[in-house]
Amino acid sequence: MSDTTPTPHGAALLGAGTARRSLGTATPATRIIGLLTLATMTWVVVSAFFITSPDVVQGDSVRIMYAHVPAAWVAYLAFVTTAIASGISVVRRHRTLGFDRVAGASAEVGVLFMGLALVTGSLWGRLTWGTFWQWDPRLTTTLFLFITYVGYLAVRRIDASPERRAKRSAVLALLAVLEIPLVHFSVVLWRSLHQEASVLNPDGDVRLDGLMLFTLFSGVVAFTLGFVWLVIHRQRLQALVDLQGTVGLDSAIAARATEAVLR
Amino acid sequence: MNLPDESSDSVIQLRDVVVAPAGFPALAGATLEVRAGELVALRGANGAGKTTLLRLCAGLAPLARGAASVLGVDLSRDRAAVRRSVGFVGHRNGLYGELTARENVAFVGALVNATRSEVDAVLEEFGLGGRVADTRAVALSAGQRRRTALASLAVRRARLWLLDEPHSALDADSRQQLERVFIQATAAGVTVVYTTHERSSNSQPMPRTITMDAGRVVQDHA
Amino acid sequence: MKDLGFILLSWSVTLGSMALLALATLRRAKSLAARIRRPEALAVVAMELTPRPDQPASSRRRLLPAIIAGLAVVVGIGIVAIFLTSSIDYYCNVDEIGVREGCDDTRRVRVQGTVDEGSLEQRMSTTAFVMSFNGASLPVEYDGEPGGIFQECIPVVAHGRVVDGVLQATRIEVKHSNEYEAQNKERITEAETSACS
Amino acid sequence: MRNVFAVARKDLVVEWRARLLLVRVLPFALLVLVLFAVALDSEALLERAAAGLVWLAAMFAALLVVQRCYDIETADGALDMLLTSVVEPSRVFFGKLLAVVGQLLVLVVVLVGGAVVLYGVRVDAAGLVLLVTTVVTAVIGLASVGTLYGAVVAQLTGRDSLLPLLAMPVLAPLLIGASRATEAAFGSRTIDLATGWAWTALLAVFAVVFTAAGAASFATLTEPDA
Repeated sequence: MSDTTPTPHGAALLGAGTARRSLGTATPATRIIGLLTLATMTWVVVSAFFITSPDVVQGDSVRIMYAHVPAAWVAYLAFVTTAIASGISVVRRHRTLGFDRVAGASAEVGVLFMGLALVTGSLWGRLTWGTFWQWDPRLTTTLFLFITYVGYLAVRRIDASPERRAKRSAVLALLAVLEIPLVHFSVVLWRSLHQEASVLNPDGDVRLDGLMLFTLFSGVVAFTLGFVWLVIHRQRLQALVDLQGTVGLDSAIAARATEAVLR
Repeated sequence: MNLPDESSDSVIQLRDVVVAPAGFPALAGATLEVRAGELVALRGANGAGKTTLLRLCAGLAPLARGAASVLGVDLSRDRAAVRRSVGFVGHRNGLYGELTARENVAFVGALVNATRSEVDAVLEEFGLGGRVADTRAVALSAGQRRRTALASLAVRRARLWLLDEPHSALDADSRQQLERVFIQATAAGVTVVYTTHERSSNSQPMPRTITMDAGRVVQDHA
Repeated sequence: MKDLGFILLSWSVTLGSMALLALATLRRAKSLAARIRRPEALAVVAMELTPRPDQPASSRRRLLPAIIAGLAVVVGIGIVAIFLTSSIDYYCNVDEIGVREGCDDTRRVRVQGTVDEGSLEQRMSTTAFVMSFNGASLPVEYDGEPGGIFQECIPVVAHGRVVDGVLQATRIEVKHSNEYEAQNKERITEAETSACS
Repeated sequence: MRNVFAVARKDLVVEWRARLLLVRVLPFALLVLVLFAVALDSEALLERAAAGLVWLAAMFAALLVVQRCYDIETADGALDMLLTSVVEPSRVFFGKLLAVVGQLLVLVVVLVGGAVVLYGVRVDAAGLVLLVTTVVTAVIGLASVGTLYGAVVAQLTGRDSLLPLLAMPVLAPLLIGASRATEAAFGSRTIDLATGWAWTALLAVFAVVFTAAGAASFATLTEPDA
């Protein structure tokens, strides 16, 4: 059982880097990440729409793949990040709230990307399978994963002390991440309508055409960069909220002191 | 289990403690020391921080700032150890309504491996013998419920009792019985800290009275 | 044209929601930072943070998560119920019909196989074709026109009941293989010869 | 161990005296069975879906039992008493788990009986062994997930709706496994006994994982903060 550290005073909460610049969430590093995201994303869109050719069987609908696969990948990455940050915040005795903020920010972005993977996958399914949705192991387990993390965010949003929020959500995140292998291998375990993984399949063969593979790969890079940018900004946003609480606490203590003197 | 340091008789030591559940400083820099065997009444208006101070000492509320140690254990280090050694009764009694007075005490007894005769002896001592012992907690009077909760602390042999508003909703008779329990307990070396919102009382053993306001200790009369 | 619409929709939803989240984050951070920097705003912060312990939390903040959670629960119950009843159709390969337990002709099955080359026929509103897998074949009749990229030489999953050796399908889905190839002339011929061999 | 039994015994006595299982949870679960029968309205379909419906009803009822097992601690502030006592949190978890398992066993036995009467399923000797094993492992899994997630939402606002939201996706594999194994035990033609036993093994793994997770995280979850 670990006790959380008292919240540090004032701007120290945001770390050394923040004290130097104005209070905000952008730094030169995040600006570079942001620009890189925009550049790679532009290339992916151009390549997905104009440079790559249609697939032999799927035709043009393969162009959805270049958004669908990276979105799903980033969602997994986000949920694993949440689990790792939560694990650290449980194990460490002091200054755990920073890791809790990273876990929360990462889960928020992960839920967005998982939702995008479901929407794009459903549109792609209508074009190729002829159906928006199918109660198939991969699709169903993915939906369960999505709901699990919606529940995680619901627990985080509840009015509780930051320490209680951190503890309970950390346990949830560590349990939820167990579902990810189930989702990924559901295609192999059960017979499924969803195709098996093309790149990360057990045989190690890559079943993709050269330029298509490159476009998909740059999609993964672009989406991952976007994820990093979003998580950094969102966790700093949460830090600002917590800072507001600390600064508020300082003035509230002062206010209570005058309250006592006046009486 | 961390036992209190026998060489020092200081049971509670608080220095400039701040406790801020949900950002509001319920305790805004309180300082207090309580010695073993003392009977302490915490007085103050609603929102003065009495309950929070009790919960802090019981290891139930996290320390935001300041230094606090209870029964020789640093609260910022091992709240769980503090929790295991103090006895706490909130404004609700913490009883299971469907269980009888005896079953409630016996449950706590079972957690510390107390024997059946020990449980019966404690019940007798707290005026809960006979038919009262076999009455379900929901059907007991307010005073009997309060005494059942205190009997649970006694059967655990807790050396520090932290009681939130133990006098509330009690009639004159029950108050007297409660005060008799306090005399017995302090005589046996137990430290009793309780809160009350009454301005003054004619309690028989005059407690050391501490007045709180706006999250601080403002007056201390031994 | 439907294809293009869906593709554009996919991409605009993806990029749009990412951009929205990014902008919302920046705006919120800006307003928060402004409040923390201005001393007079801090008083407001202190005021906001002064709910006495006895005061109940505002009902809106308690109600909203409850409503969201309630909706999600209803959806969850629906999903579990549908998944349980839907997976009753047993999944079989063509060569397992009548052989493997559960794939007999008394119940609804999902059969997986490849559409035989030259077997596709449109009779009035019915679509008939033969599907095979691992050397065994099964004639299929489907009332209507299968959607998606249904064509010959493609793996499909047909839902239905086997009556007198013919699968009366109520639903047909295309199972896409995990191979992706760019479309160009040599490859098309290559694919056609290899797909039905 | 004595602490574990003390907590379990206390929970069961409280539940028995309150008669909640008898007057609310059991009728609710049986009502679910009856409503499904009315809604599906097909003998053949019912016989095939019987196993799944039994476990679906069991899951809904289990969530009620779990809510209740934490509500008895918060009704009169007994949780503060339990926390400020000498008990190791993991022992409280095992005690509560034991009490929930006990109640759920009664519940599932009644539900299976209901399926036999209402849905006309038949169980032979070999099927009975599988059925008993499945019920025990699945109930332990159900109870461990329930007790763990019940602790996650205990004392939070909106916990009534949060618990199903959190527990349902986790329970889905258990629900599928238990339904398949029970289907095999009911002598369904779609699934043989050997496959049924394989699903039961999966259920056992599930139960072990979540019991261990609950015991490990209970202290963190019940750490008081306000």
